[in-house]
This record gives sequence, C-alpha cells and structure tokens, in this order.
Amino acid sequence: MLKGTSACAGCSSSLSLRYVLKGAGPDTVLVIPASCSSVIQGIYPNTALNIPVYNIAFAAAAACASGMSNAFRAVGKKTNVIVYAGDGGTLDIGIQSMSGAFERGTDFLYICYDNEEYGNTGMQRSGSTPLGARTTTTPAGKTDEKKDIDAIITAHDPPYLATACSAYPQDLFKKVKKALAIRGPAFIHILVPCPSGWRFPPEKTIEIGRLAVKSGMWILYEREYGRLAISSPSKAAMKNPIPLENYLAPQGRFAGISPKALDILKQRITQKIQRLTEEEKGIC
Amino acid sequence: MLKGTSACAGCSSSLSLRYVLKGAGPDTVLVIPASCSSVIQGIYPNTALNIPVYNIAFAAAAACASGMSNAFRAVGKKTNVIVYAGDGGTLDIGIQSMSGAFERGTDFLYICYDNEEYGNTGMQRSGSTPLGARTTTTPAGKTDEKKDIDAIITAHDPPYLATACSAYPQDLFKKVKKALAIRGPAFIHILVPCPSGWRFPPEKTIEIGRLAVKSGMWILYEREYGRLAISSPSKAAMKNPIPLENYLAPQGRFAGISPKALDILKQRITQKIQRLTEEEKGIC
Amino acid sequence: MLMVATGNRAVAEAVREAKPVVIAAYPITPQTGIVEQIAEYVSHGVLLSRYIPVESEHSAMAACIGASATGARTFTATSSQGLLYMHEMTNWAAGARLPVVMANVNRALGPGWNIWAEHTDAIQERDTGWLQVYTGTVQEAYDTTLMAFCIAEHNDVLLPVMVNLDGFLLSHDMQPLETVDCGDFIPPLHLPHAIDPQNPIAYGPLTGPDQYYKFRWDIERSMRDSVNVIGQTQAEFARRFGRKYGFTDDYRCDDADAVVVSLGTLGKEAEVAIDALRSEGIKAGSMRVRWLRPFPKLDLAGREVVVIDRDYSFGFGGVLAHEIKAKNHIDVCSVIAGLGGQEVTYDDIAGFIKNRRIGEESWFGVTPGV
Amino acid sequence: MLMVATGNRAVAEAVREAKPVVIAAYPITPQTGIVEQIAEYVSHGVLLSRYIPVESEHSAMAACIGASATGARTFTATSSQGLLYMHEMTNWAAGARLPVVMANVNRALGPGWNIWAEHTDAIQERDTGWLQVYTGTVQEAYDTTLMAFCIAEHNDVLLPVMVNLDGFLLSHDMQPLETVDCGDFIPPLHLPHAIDPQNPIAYGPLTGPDQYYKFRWDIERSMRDSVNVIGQTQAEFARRFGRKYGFTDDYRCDDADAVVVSLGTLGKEAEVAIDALRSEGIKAGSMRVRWLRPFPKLDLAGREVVVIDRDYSFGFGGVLAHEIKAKNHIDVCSVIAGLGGQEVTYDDIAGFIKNRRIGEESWFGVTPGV
Amino acid sequence: MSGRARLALSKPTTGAAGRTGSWRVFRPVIDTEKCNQCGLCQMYCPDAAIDEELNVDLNFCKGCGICANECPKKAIEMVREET
Amino acid sequence: MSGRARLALSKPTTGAAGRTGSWRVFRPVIDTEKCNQCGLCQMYCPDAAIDEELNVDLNFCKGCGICANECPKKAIEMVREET
Amino acid sequence: MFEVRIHSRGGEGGVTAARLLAIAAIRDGKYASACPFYGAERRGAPVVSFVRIDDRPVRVYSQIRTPDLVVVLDASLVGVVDVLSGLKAGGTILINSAHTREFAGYRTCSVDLTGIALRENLIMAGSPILDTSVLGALARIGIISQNSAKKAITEVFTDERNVRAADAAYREVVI
Amino acid sequence: MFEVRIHSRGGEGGVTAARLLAIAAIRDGKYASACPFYGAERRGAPVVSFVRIDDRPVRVYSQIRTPDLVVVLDASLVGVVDVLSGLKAGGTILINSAHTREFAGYRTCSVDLTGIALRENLIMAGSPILDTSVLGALARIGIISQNSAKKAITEVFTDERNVRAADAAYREVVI
Ligand SMILES: Cc1ncc(C[n+]2csc(CCOP(=O)(O)OP(=O)(O)O)c2C)c(N)n1
Ligand SMILES: Cc1ncc(C[n+]2csc(CCOP(=O)(O)OP(=O)(O)O)c2C)c(N)n1
Ligand code: SF4
Ligand code: SF4
Ligand code: SF4
Ligand code: SF4
Ligand code: SF4
Ligand code: SF4
Ligand SMILES: [Mg+2]
Ligand SMILES: [Mg+2]
Repeated sequence: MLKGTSACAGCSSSLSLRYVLKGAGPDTVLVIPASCSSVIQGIYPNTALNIPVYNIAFAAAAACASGMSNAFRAVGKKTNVIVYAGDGGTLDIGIQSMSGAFERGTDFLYICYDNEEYGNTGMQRSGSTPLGARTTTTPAGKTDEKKDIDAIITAHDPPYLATACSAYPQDLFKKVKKALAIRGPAFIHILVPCPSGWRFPPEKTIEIGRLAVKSGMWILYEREYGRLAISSPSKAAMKNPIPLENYLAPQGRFAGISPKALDILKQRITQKIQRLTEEEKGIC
Repeated sequence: MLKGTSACAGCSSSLSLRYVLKGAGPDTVLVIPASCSSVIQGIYPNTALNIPVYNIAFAAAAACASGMSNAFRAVGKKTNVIVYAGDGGTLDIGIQSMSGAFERGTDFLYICYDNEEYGNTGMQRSGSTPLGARTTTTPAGKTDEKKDIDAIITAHDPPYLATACSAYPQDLFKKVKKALAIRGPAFIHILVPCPSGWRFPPEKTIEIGRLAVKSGMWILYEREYGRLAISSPSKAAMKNPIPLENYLAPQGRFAGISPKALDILKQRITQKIQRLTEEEKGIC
Repeated sequence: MLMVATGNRAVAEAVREAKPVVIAAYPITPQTGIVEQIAEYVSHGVLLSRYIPVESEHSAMAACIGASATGARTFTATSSQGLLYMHEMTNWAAGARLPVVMANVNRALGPGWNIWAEHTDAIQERDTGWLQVYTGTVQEAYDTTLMAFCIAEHNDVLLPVMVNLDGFLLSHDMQPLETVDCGDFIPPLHLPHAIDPQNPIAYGPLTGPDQYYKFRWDIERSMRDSVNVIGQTQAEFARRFGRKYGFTDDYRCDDADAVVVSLGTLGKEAEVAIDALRSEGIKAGSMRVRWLRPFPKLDLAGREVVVIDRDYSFGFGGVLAHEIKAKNHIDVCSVIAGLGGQEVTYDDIAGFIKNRRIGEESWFGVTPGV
Repeated sequence: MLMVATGNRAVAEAVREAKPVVIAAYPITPQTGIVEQIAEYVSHGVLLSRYIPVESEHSAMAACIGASATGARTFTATSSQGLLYMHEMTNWAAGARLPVVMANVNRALGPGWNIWAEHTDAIQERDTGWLQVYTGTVQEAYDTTLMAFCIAEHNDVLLPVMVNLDGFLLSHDMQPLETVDCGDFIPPLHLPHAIDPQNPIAYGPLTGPDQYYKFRWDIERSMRDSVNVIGQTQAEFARRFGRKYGFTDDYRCDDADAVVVSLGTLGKEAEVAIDALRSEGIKAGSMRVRWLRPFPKLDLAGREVVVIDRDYSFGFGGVLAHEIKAKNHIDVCSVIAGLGGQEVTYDDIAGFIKNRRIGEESWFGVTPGV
Repeated sequence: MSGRARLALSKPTTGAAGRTGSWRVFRPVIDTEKCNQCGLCQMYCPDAAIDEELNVDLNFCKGCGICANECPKKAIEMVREET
Repeated sequence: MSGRARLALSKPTTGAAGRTGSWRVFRPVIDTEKCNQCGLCQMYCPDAAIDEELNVDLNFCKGCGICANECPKKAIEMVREET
Repeated sequence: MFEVRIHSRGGEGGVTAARLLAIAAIRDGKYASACPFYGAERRGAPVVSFVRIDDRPVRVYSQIRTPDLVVVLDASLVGVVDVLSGLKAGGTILINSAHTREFAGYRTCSVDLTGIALRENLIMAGSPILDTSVLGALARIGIISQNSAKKAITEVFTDERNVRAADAAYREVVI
Repeated sequence: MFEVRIHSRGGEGGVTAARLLAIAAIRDGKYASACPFYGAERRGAPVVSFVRIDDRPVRVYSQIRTPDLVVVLDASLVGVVDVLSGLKAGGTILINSAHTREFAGYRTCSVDLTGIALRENLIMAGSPILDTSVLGALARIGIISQNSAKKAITEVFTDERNVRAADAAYREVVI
C-alpha cells in the first residue's frame, strides 16, 4: 500500500489492509465492495494499492470473487482472490453472496474488516454494531445484539476461519498467509477500531484494539479444518479478562450505555470464553 | 387448507402446510415467496388456503414479514405472521432478508419447508440439496454439502428453533403452536420429501420421511431459549440409527451415489448425532 | 416555522409531519441524512413510527410492502445503487397497488463509483408504475413529500410515489424552509385491499394469461386518474399553505421563442440563464418538469425546444428529450449534461440555448470522435 | 445437424458451441431449460466451462462480471424477476465494459405471479448499456446467440449483449434447428482491460464529476460503433452459414401502405396476418425489430404504422411505439397486446392493422372506462 | 374489498385447482372390515381428501396411495380407475 | 491497456489522495535519544508514513499520533504544526 | 397446414409426444413445430400440446383452435376438458383407451397405450409412459411414416422398449 | 448577490459554518443558500463550502467561481489549495490565523479561531471546532448582524461556549 490515502487519520482498516497486502504477496487480486475501502484506495486516476483491485457493488463481492476465482482456476492460474469487505458488506447486504460462495467451496479468501458500522456512509448501525453502541441510526444505542458472523461462517464448515485485530498486525499477517495456503474458502474476520465512528481520539486506535482483546470482547483464534486454536494474545486475556468498562469507557459510542445492555455484553463475553475454551479442549 | 390444490400427488409440503395452518389458528397471515407453495395455493381467482396469504418475491419473504409484523404490532394487533418458504427461498436467495429479520428480533415465525431442491422450477440444486443427490442442475450428483441452515439460524440466537418432518405431523403441529406462543423470531425447519423431485413413488412419501429420521439423516429437535431438546422420534433413532442406505435406496436422486459421497454423508450423521447428544447433556 | 435546512432534512421533516406507521430504509450517500434524521426523530419519540433498520434496499422495499399491505402508511428513501438493488421490489410495490412513498436522492451509477447527481437511477424506474416527481428546491422537496402521501394514498391512485431530489445539489444544499402544520391535509390511509386477518384472501397469486393484463390496465387507468388527483392536491396545498405547484414549473415561457426543458435543480439554475438571456434580448423560457410519471402535457407548441438530460439511455438517447419528442410530435435540441455531477452553470445553460440545433444531440464537454 | 429443439435448447446448443470459460446462472421459469441443458453438457464433459450454481441472479451477474474481468468468456441466462433482481449488476456489467452474453426469456412481472411471455422485463433494461436483440424463431435464437458473442466481444463494442426470447412461446416451442460447426466464427476474446495479476490497476474506483461523464460517453460511442459490428457480423454469418439477419426482419414491407412493427414471436405471427390481409387485397407488411439497442434506423417513411407493444411504461405508453415516434418523427397506432401471455393470434393482428387509428393507443381486450 | 379489482386477489374455494380427483389413476378403497379406525390415513393424506369419518372425497383424492401405504391394517387397496 | 480508456482505471500513485501530510495538526517528532529502535511506531502507523529507518514522511503523515501513543519509550512527541 | 392437439396429464408425456411427432414429420421432409401450452400445473394436471405440420416453415405461435386431429393420451380427461373443442368436421380423434370409443361426426381411433406401457413396464414415478407408443398409432393413422416414427423415437430414447411399444400401438390401434 | 467561499478540512466545521452563516443571513431578513461541495473525502481532507446571500431566493446550484468573500478556516490550506481563486478584485479574505496576514489586492482579516477554540475547550475528536466562532468574525466584517449571528448559533447549539467563542472572535478579528 502506498502512502497518501484518503483514510481518516488513525484508521485501523488501512493498517489492516497494509498487512493483508503484505501477507498476500504479488499474485493477488483484491475484490472490494462499497465501503470505506472503496474510498481509501484513492480517486481516479490514482490508487494507493499496488495490486489489481476490482471494485464491485455492495452486495456482490463474494459472487464476483467466485467468478474470478473460477476463471483463474479454469486457465490454471493460482492467483489469490481476496475479498476485502466491511461488516456491512459481509453480515448485512453481502451475506447472501458470501454464504453461497462458501457453500460452493469457492477457492478464495474472504476478509471482513469489522468497524462495527457503516463507516463509508457516516457511521450508521450495521448488523455487526454491538448492543448499546450509538450510531447515527441508533442515536440511543443499538437495541439488537451483534450478529455472530463467525458462527454463521463456521456453520458453512470452511477449511479455514480466523479472527484478527488491527492491533495485532503480525498475527493478522500470519493468518493471511495461512489462509492463502489452504485450498477452498477461507475467512478472516478483523476487528478494526474506527476513531471517527467509535468516537475516540485517533492516537488510541491500537490501544482500543488491545482493550477489545484484553477484555474478551474480541477473541483471537483460528479454526483450521474444524480444529480450534486460540491465538496467543487471547490465551492470556481469556483467563483473566480486564473489566469490559476499560474497553467501553474511552469510546464515545458507548457513552451512557444502559446497565442492562452492559450486563448482556458481559454475559456474552463469559459465554463466549467458556464456549471457545471448551471447544479448544474438546477437540485437542 | 381446502381440497383441490395443484400440488403433485403425494406432496408432503402440502401435508405440512395443512398442519402449519392447523397449528397457527385463525388470526394468522402467511407470507409466501416464490416456491411450490405459490402454485399449490391455487390460481387466481381461487385459493385453497383459508387465511390471508401474501405472495412476495423470492428473496423478500422475511423482510416483507418484518414490515407486516411491525405494522400489526404498531397498532396493537397480535396477528401471527408466518413465512412459509422453501429451502431455496431460505438458504439461498432468501438468506439475506432472513438473517436481517432474525438479527432485528422480528416477532414472527419463519418456516422453511425443505424439499432439498428448487421444486417449483423443476428440481434444480439448492444450497440444501444433500451431497451426492442428482438434480437437473447436478445430473451427476451434487458435489457440495448441504448448507447447515439450522446452525446458521442458531448463530442468530432466536428464542425458538425446531426441526420437523412431514412424516410426523403431530410433532410439527405442536412445534408450530409453541413457536407462535413465543415473542420474537422463531424458526421451524421441516423436511418434506418430494416424490417428484426425489424420484420415489408418491405413496412412499411418509415412509421416506420416517427413514430420514430413523437413519439420523434428519434429526428432530427444538431449541428453546438456547436449551436443546431432542424430539421423541429422534431420541430412539439417534441411539440406534438404521443404515443410511435404507433411506437413500428408494430415492432415484441418490442412484449411483459415489462411495465417497456416501461415506461423507455417514460421517456427518455420526458427527451430528454426537454434537446434539453432547449439547443436550451439556446444558440439562 | 422558517428554518434553514438541507433537502434531506426537508424530506425528513415532511415525513415527521406525515407520520408513517412504518419506515424501513437503508443508508446510502447522499440520502443518508434522511435516514439519520428519521432515526433521530424516532429515537427521541418525536415521531412514533416504527423504524426498521433493514439490511438492504431490496428488504427496505419489501418491508414497506409488507407493512403497507396491512394498510399502514409507509416511507423509505434511497439513491442510485440502492434504487437499482430494490428494482424487483419497486415493480412489486406498484403491482401490489401499495401507496409507498419513497424519496430518491438522484445519484450516478457505478462503476466507477460516483456519488454525485444524475437522474439515470430514477429514470430507469420510469416504467414500473411509480409516480415520479422531481424537485428543484428544499421547500419544494418538503412540500412535494407531503403531497406525495396524499396522492399515493388517494383511492383513485393507490400507486407508489417517488420524490426525487438531486444528490448533494439539493440533498445537501441548505436553504430557507418554511415548515407547516399539516393538520388534516393528508387524510388517514384507507387501503381498500388492506390485509384483514379475518378475511382470507390470497394476494398476488398466479394469474393466468387471460386475467393478468386486466390488472396491468388498472395500473395504467389509475395513472391516468392520478392526473386529476395531482392537480387537486396541488390546488388544495396552495389553498392551505399558499405555495403553488404544477406539473411543470414554467419560468418566463409565455412569450418565449426558445424553451429549455429539464428536471431538478438544473431547472432552477436555468432560470438564472433565462434572466441573462432576456437581458440580452433573447426571448427564452425554462420549463422544469416536475411530474415525469404520469407524463404531463407540455405546452411547447411553436417554440424551439432545448432538452437537457441528466440521464441517458445508451444506444438510444436522452430520455426526457425523446419522451418529449414522442409525446409532443416535435423535434428538439438534445443536450446531455450533468452526468455524474458534472458541473453545469447558468452560463452553460445559456450557451445550450443560444447554440441550439434542433434535431441534434450533444454531450456537454464531449467532442465526438475524440 | 438438423434437429428439433426448443428455443431454450437452441440457446444452450449455441453456448456449447461458443464455449464460455465460466457460466453462472440461476433457474427461473421459463428459462430453466437453458440452465439445465448447460448443466448437463458440463457434467458430461461435452462443454468444458465452469458452471457456477450461484444462489441468486444478482450473484449470477456478479460472478459473470468477476470472470469476465479476467478476460474469460462468460454466459448467463435469466427471465423476469431474475432480470429485475440483477438490475444493479446489469448496469455494472455495462459500466465495467464486460462482454457478458445473456439470454433473457421474456416473462411478465409479478404480482400476481405470471410466468408467461411479456417484454417488460427486458424493456426495463433498455437504458443500461446492454445491446438488446429479440428473436422470433428457434433457429434465430441459436444463430443470434452465436453472433452475440462476436458482437459483445468485438473491440469496438465491449458491451454486454442480451438475447431475448419469448417465454414459452419461443423458449418451449419445438422447431427445426440446424446447428453449425462454428469454427473460428467467434474469435478468441482479447479483453484489452482484462485483469493481469502482474499489473496493478484499480478497476472502477471513485470517479469525480469531471471524469465520470467521459466514460459514459464512451459507452454511447461504442453503442454507435456497434451498429457496424452488428452489420458485419450478420453479413459474415450469412456468408458462412447461409442465413441472413438484419436489424429488423421485414416481411412484404416494400410496397406496404401499412406496416405492423413488433418484437419477438408476435412478429412471426404477424407474417401470417400479412398474408391473409394481402389475400384480401390489403397492402400490409410486418417489420419485426430485432435489435432494440442500439436502436435501429427503421424505414417507415410514407407508411401507416401500427406498433404492437408487449410491454408498457405506466403513465406514459407502449415503449416501442414511443421510441419509434421519437426516432422517426411519425405518429403511430399503438396497440398494447400480449401482456402476461395474453393470446394474440394472426387474426387479432390482422384486426389491429385493419382497424388502426393513427395517433391512438388501445389495449387489446380492454374497453377503457370499464 | 368492494369496488374494482386493483390486483389479483383470490378467494378460498374448494377445488382451487379444479376437480383434482380426475388426476387419479388408482383409487383408494377402504375395507371397513379390516379398518380399526386409527385415523392414520386421514392424518397423512396430503390433500385432506379423507375426513374424520374416513370417507374419501373422490372429487379431490389424487390417488397418491399414501393412505394405503400407511394403513397399519392394510385396509386400503388402490384400485385402477376405469377409463 | 493501450488505446482509449473505456472505464475508470487507476494506477498506483504515491499520494493518491494528495499530500495528506497537510491534514496534520500535530507532527510526530522522534527523540532519537530515547528511541530503542523497537520498530513499533513503524509497525503501527496506518499510513505507512514511517520507514524502516524510522524517518517520518511528513508529506503523508496525517498526525494521528498512534506512533507517539504506542512508543514504549515515549520517544515520540506530537508537536503542534505552525500555521 | 395439419394441426394436432394432444391432451394429456402432466407427467404422462404429452409434451414429449408432441416433440416426437414434430421430429418424425421433419424426418418425413416436412416442416413442423410443437408447442406445449404451459400452465404452472404440477404432475397430474391436464395439459395440452400442439403440433403443426406444414410444407413451409411454421410461423404461428398462438394456440390451435381448430385442429385436424385430437390425441387424448388420458381418457379420463374426456368430460373434464372439452377434447373435441374446435375439432374440424370430419376430423380425427385418437384416444388411449382399452375399449373402442365413438365420437359422433368424427373418425375415432382408439388404442390401449396404458396397457402397452404396463406390458412393456414403461413406468416413471408411478405413471405409465405413453409418449413413444403413441407415435406408432399416429403412423398407422397416416400422419407420419412408420419409419420416421421409429427414427424420432431412437433419436431421443435409447431404450428399445419404446420402439417395441410404438410397434405394438401401430398394430393394435383400432381405426 | 453576495457570494462566500469557505475553505476548511473535513471535521473542522466548514459545512456548519456555511449553514450558520445562511441562517444568520435569513434572520437578517435576506435570502440565502449554503452548499458544501462534497468529495468523498474523509476527516482531514480539504473541503470547500459556499454561501450565497441575496435579496431574492437563490436559484444557483453550481459552484461559486468569483466569490466576494473567502473564509479560510485552516491556514495550512493556503499553499495546498488556491484559496484566492476567482476572488473578486477588492474582495475580502478572512483567515483563521494567530498572526495577521496579507494578501495583496484584497482586504485581509485574520483571527485566531483555533486559539479561541482551545481556550474555550471546543474540541471534537481531536480537532478544534471553528464553525461557531467564525460567525462572530463574519458579523464584525459586516456580512451579517451580530444579533443574527448569535441567533443562528443558539438555534443550532445549546452549548454557551459557542456564543462566547463567537463574541471573542467578534472582538479579536484583525481587519
Ligand atoms: C446497494 C447499495 N446500498 C447502499 C450503498 C451505500 N453504501 C456504500 S458503503 C456503505 C457502508 C459500508 O459499510 P461496511 O461494509 O461496514 O464498510 P465500511 O464503510 O464500514 O468500511 C453503504 C451503506 C451502496 N453503495 N450500495
Ligand atoms: C428472483 C427470482 N429468481 C428466480 C425465480 C424462480 N423461482 C421461483 S420458485 C424457485 C425455486 C423455489 O425453490 P424453493 O424455495 O426451494 O421452494 P420449492 O419450489 O422447492 O417449494 C425459483 C428458482 C423467481 N421467482 N425469482
Ligand atoms: S470511517 Fe473509520 S474505517 Fe472508515 S476510513 Fe475513517 S477511520 Fe477508517
Ligand atoms: S415438486 Fe415436490 S414439493 Fe413441489 S408440489 Fe410437487 S411434490 Fe410438492
Ligand atoms: S390416495 Fe392419497 S390423496 Fe387419495 S385419499 Fe389416499 S392419501 Fe389422500
Ligand atoms: S389407516 Fe387403515 S386402519 Fe387406520 S383408519 Fe385408515 S383405513 Fe382404518
Ligand atoms: S502520527 Fe500517525 S500517520 Fe504520522 S507517523 Fe505517527 S502513526 Fe504515522
Ligand atoms: S516505537 Fe518508539 S522506541 Fe520504538 S522505534 Fe519507534 S520511536 Fe523508537
Ligand atoms: Mg463497517
Ligand atoms: Mg425447495
């Protein structure tokens, strides 16, 4: 990725993209649906990305990548086909094409960078917005819970699925490499704290990501051919998570969150830690 | 349901619909996307259904029902809003609107009657078609596995989810009643053997459904507020499933299934039985 | 109340006044302001609607359809890709005879991505059975949205209405806005075919070749009847609130030798061009088409006509220009200008009029063959 | 080889001959036969394409776009609701300048559900930058599908082509079909802007107001250039395989006083009507429009023209009738007939011609005001 | 619902798809001797063509044979229709 | 890729969105005394504005302050830009 | 132009019969078209197909109103649909029936195609297949040559039994 | 018609400043329109807004090419964009700057809005907010009345500090 993008200062989606590109290497095509990334890449006639990028309609990324992957494979090309889509383009409007591409066993890597909002249109609620978070369409805090896209993808039984976070770029880098080494559909879900939408000062971007992991609100793991492995930053965090409030407090979007919502968020963390811990044990 | 529909002789989707209507009672609106059910209900100016039925585009059932439910609730009406959709309208083209409606906690019942194919257009592959089954678009047998919609919905954590089968109409009837008694989104997934598409004689419709359950290829259960309960017909079957071949052999669509596909199907059954058994134990 | 508002805000204010029961919408630039403002109203209890934060525009329209089918007033808003994505459902809403009101913020179509004003998004919907109106000022966007509910829900119409406003140019322009207390101006909606849980009816079932066309004809019949309803509604609006609207907004046309016809903000900008031309002694006028569906009778006889299309039908031509040709049996000078937010100033428009060549088409900024 | 085939089968046979690299399609009545036949070919290894069984039409077109962007030949087929559902992506394919070939089996739009022939589905796509051709016989569906690949992929065009066939009437009609060995008739596809993994380029990025319209103009420029390409391709096809096609299919028009203009099978049925009228001494002819985009020059001067529209633009009129009016500066007698598979016989068509009233519109089977 | 029909609205009608009994090739005949009134045939009939009193409505029975197949008493025989 | 441009195709360019360094209000200044060369600032800079030798490219540094915030040695100070 | 209307039920092969008839006519050197009229019916519902045979290409797509020949593949349809509707005076009706039938004013031919199918065990999804055997009867009536009838069947089906069934029908049709 | 162009960066409040100016003009009994020119830029990128003030309704939507007044909310934009572009001869330029500036041929006014914002602690997401204070300066220059400037601010913001900031700017602007 070249310097001088139109991403907000402190944007961790750009940071992630840097490491995705690093991990992917040269023989790669990126498919990008409508999202912050369609803007971050630059305006015609210039782009900040130095691999081919195919821009596509919001709902269509996985299907487009399906066609592309099949066309490359048909002529014997191994080119990596990577979707780099936001949470809206994955969990909401894009879920149909994504689900279909996974069902058909498409040979591609689908990356969802999750800023828990529609960033590009100015921070509206998405299916990925957590309970209690304020967005411009949930000015009093979201009343529905975050959609569990990882469980949804897991239900499609892909050979590789991982979570990552922009605050741990090396971990992300390794996961991208691993995902691309595997044949068939792979999925990486990256939490990317967004200073503009989450309302925290841009210099806190990494810190917030770390707090997400340390509080257990975000857990880093991979599931390879169904086998779960908790990634090291989360190993410690899961044993002894910091108080969730430490993660929420610096973020304007959680200001005034109701005790009830807070409680549910905490419960979910406990449940998720338990579930993943058991799953990891259960199979090893 | 009135007599004289245009369903094929021996159609178990019509049989299911009979029991859905019975279970739902009078204050009910049915939302039906493009599917066999859009035809079964009858041609203008006649219909075989004696409650209001709203026909809607293929991809749009859950969203339409969302709007309907909200409009009824806004004026204080408790009218049951039930989607009666095929597997294609649920797992494939309809998954976006369905997933959204579940995420938003819509107060409705979504029923997917699963004939494991696009019946209305003449038995093409759907995401729900099992591995190895021949359809008109998979003339050599499907090479991808059946999408696990129950796991996908479970990931949305609805208050109620159940599986059913047309061969057990009383069980279905009870589940419909229970689902409608619960506030928020409920899901019932009904396996409906289709003589025309699965290529077995129409008189075997019930038998085939029973074999599906007895072989463990289809497991009857409900999950109420996250608590799993295996339904009685499957309790026995899970302990001592009959050979899968007994289920497959009478069906033309599985003629000549590859040993590899057969093997995977069997593995999946074992895994699923194990997973559900553990889940049931784990939480009780 | 006199405030300063964007076009988006104006639409949201009108919706607040019209009090739909259900609003389902999906954000998209440059419409987002409408959705956000409505979410704000709803969350503050200023508006008692149910706001459904759907996961796509296809679902937005489907949700409006489901709600409207019960007899509830509904509203949505979209733009560009969003409008394209709901195309199946816009057709459905019209066929189901549901008076959904939608604001569409006109924007160009990708690829390349372009978020600026163009009418092609709405123009591609002109066959669907929706009434379409294009607005030129913030006040008009407000007033027209209010009237849209009256018209859509009128028993002689029962068809959805799309209120168009130019992306950014109008959606984000801040202008004086006089809001009204709408009182009983919009009568309660009584949908004759509302779902009644006690009355078993199957809506929109399979309809055979010897029946189907009759329902299509009924759509067209209602379209034709809507001409009166629009006229009455605009007259009633003028009576109550003092602002007059027609099927077109004519500016100094009466004695004009040349008339420029256009949609949306171009038609307001054109007025400035007309003033300039008039001061040069050129007798020109501007006719801004408000209602594109039903297509209005245009009084163009005896004038040379320049049509500016901020849209295009590839392999054919500017849509407004050709619809005028076909309906008015005249030839025109067709100018394609403003695509994708291309800047078109009043000077440019004055130039179009001065340099008009009847029977020819030109693309503003393009030298053919290059 | 002489066989008996349905229109659907003919399209599948042509696709087999054209050997696309990737086919992505979704079933819908009455197009299903195409998809099923192709799946059969692929599964038997008769056709070495990759067939992607997508989960919707939006995805079908998206997959074709992704594949085509790599420079691969692609094909899809749809109908009615499916075409509406992919509307966003048909626009995208054209804007991305990808020579996707699609068969569309014309069918009416819901609600009520109706699976029979009507052209409104494709007509609503006429602005998108797709070339559109309508066929009238099984043989023509086959031949035209072959030619569609040549035309779409031609360097002067590089736009997608939609081959239309009337639902059931043509898609399911079984007629003699002479298949060909197409040899090098369709040259290999060399997409100048194919993705090259070694060449970092961002496709279709955000494009500003001062650039966007230039790319739109290039679509139109290619549309205009396609006229030559179509002419050449049709000539070359005639040279190689002996069957001649034009922009229109004219039947006994030369000395006709009255000409009936229509699309698809209606135009073949009209020939029978013409024979009957001629035998009564009435000098009538039939002009069946094949290419609707680019819109062809029609030689209609001096004749009375009856246009049959199996489509409608509500609040406006029959689309073909009005496009002819606008382009040919004539008035016509507009007949709306055949919607939703409404039966239209040659006797009916003879009646339309005999009872024509230039300047009027009538709906077949409808008495207005009733 | 008065006034003109604006869209296709269907009303409940027995035989919405016609007298579907005519589709039948084989007809179920219940042997009341063998029958034990268990009601399974009624329960499983997809076309609701058997009523509580175990009368088969031959106007609408499509002859699928499910009732015969499921009858625990083998009390139903499928008999070829005369043509 | 030769010939006329049929669709918008962008080429890689440094500063695709202009000299984004001008967005900055505060500028990172590295105190080479305190710095231990750990590279974390470089690793975390979303705009890749710090190179391996720890030079900040002020043409493109947006001044987000992440580097300063993450520096374990507190070796980076954010200094208000002159206007 | 010789116009044929075929009455059958979904699943019985009426559409295929029409197709085979068109192929046979073409193999006889004529032009033909076959066109099923599709409702959205499922298996078992009455359907109708049309075949036109002519010396020049067929250009008509509308339904046949006044057939020269009516074929009834399922005798139970008589009474359910008006199979004689529009049949030209003196026209022919061919009916699948175990016993001979009489339709006043028309030339009536009957043949027990169902019996033949059951004999040859030509059954699919519970229904007897009648689409190939009927060609034999049509050849006997003189609509197509027996040779072309066979050709048509073998072009479409590999199973020998189809030809045998057609031969049987050729022999057994009662004119 | 009096035409104003405002230069700022995304997030600094240029659009709101334009809006407030239009409100104030309307409260002065005039007609006005304010129109940001939107790119798809994110926070931090240069943006430009336009305000037109007139005695009759404004009907122009195209950009202002020859402004009467240019407002520069972010002095760092000065070499980055041509802030003087088209400014009418003798026109005014108001710039947010801690020290006075000179633009030859124009009436130059400067005011340290950033300083005022930092003093009043008007900071959002790390950026100082300038949109309210600038109204004070504009009032002082005479584009709007001081009264209407205050009205506009209080119509939109409840926070007292905004009015204080505007007052400060009114006092401190160097003309
Ligand atoms: C069909 C359609 N609807 C809406 C939009 C407008 N839109 C563009 S990007 C976007 C939000 C994207 O959100 P997400 O996928 O989370 O990515 P982010 O912007 O957060 O990076 C929206 C709503 C669109 N381009 N297309
Ligand atoms: C957008 C769209 N695409 C395709 C179709 C055609 N279509 C109608 S029903 C159907 C299959 C339905 O399958 P399923 O949902 O499984 O229901 P079933 O027919 O099996 O009962 C299809 C492909 C359509 N109506 N709309
Ligand atoms: S809105 Fe958030 S995700 Fe989007 S560019 Fe800005 S910081 Fe990055
Ligand atoms: S195709 Fe199958 S599901 Fe559909 S009506 Fe026939 S039997 Fe029932
Ligand atoms: S044969 Fe089938 S339709 Fe007839 S009564 Fe028995 S179960 Fe019902
Ligand atoms: S299933 Fe058999 S035994 Fe039971 S009621 Fe029916 S006929 Fe009698
Ligand atoms: S301030 Fe931000 S953009 Fe500048 S070098 Fe540091 S991390 Fe990079
Ligand atoms: S983070 Fe700090 S210590 Fe590490 S290299 Fe950067 S300046 Fe030096
Ligand atoms: Mg996002
Ligand atoms: Mg199905």
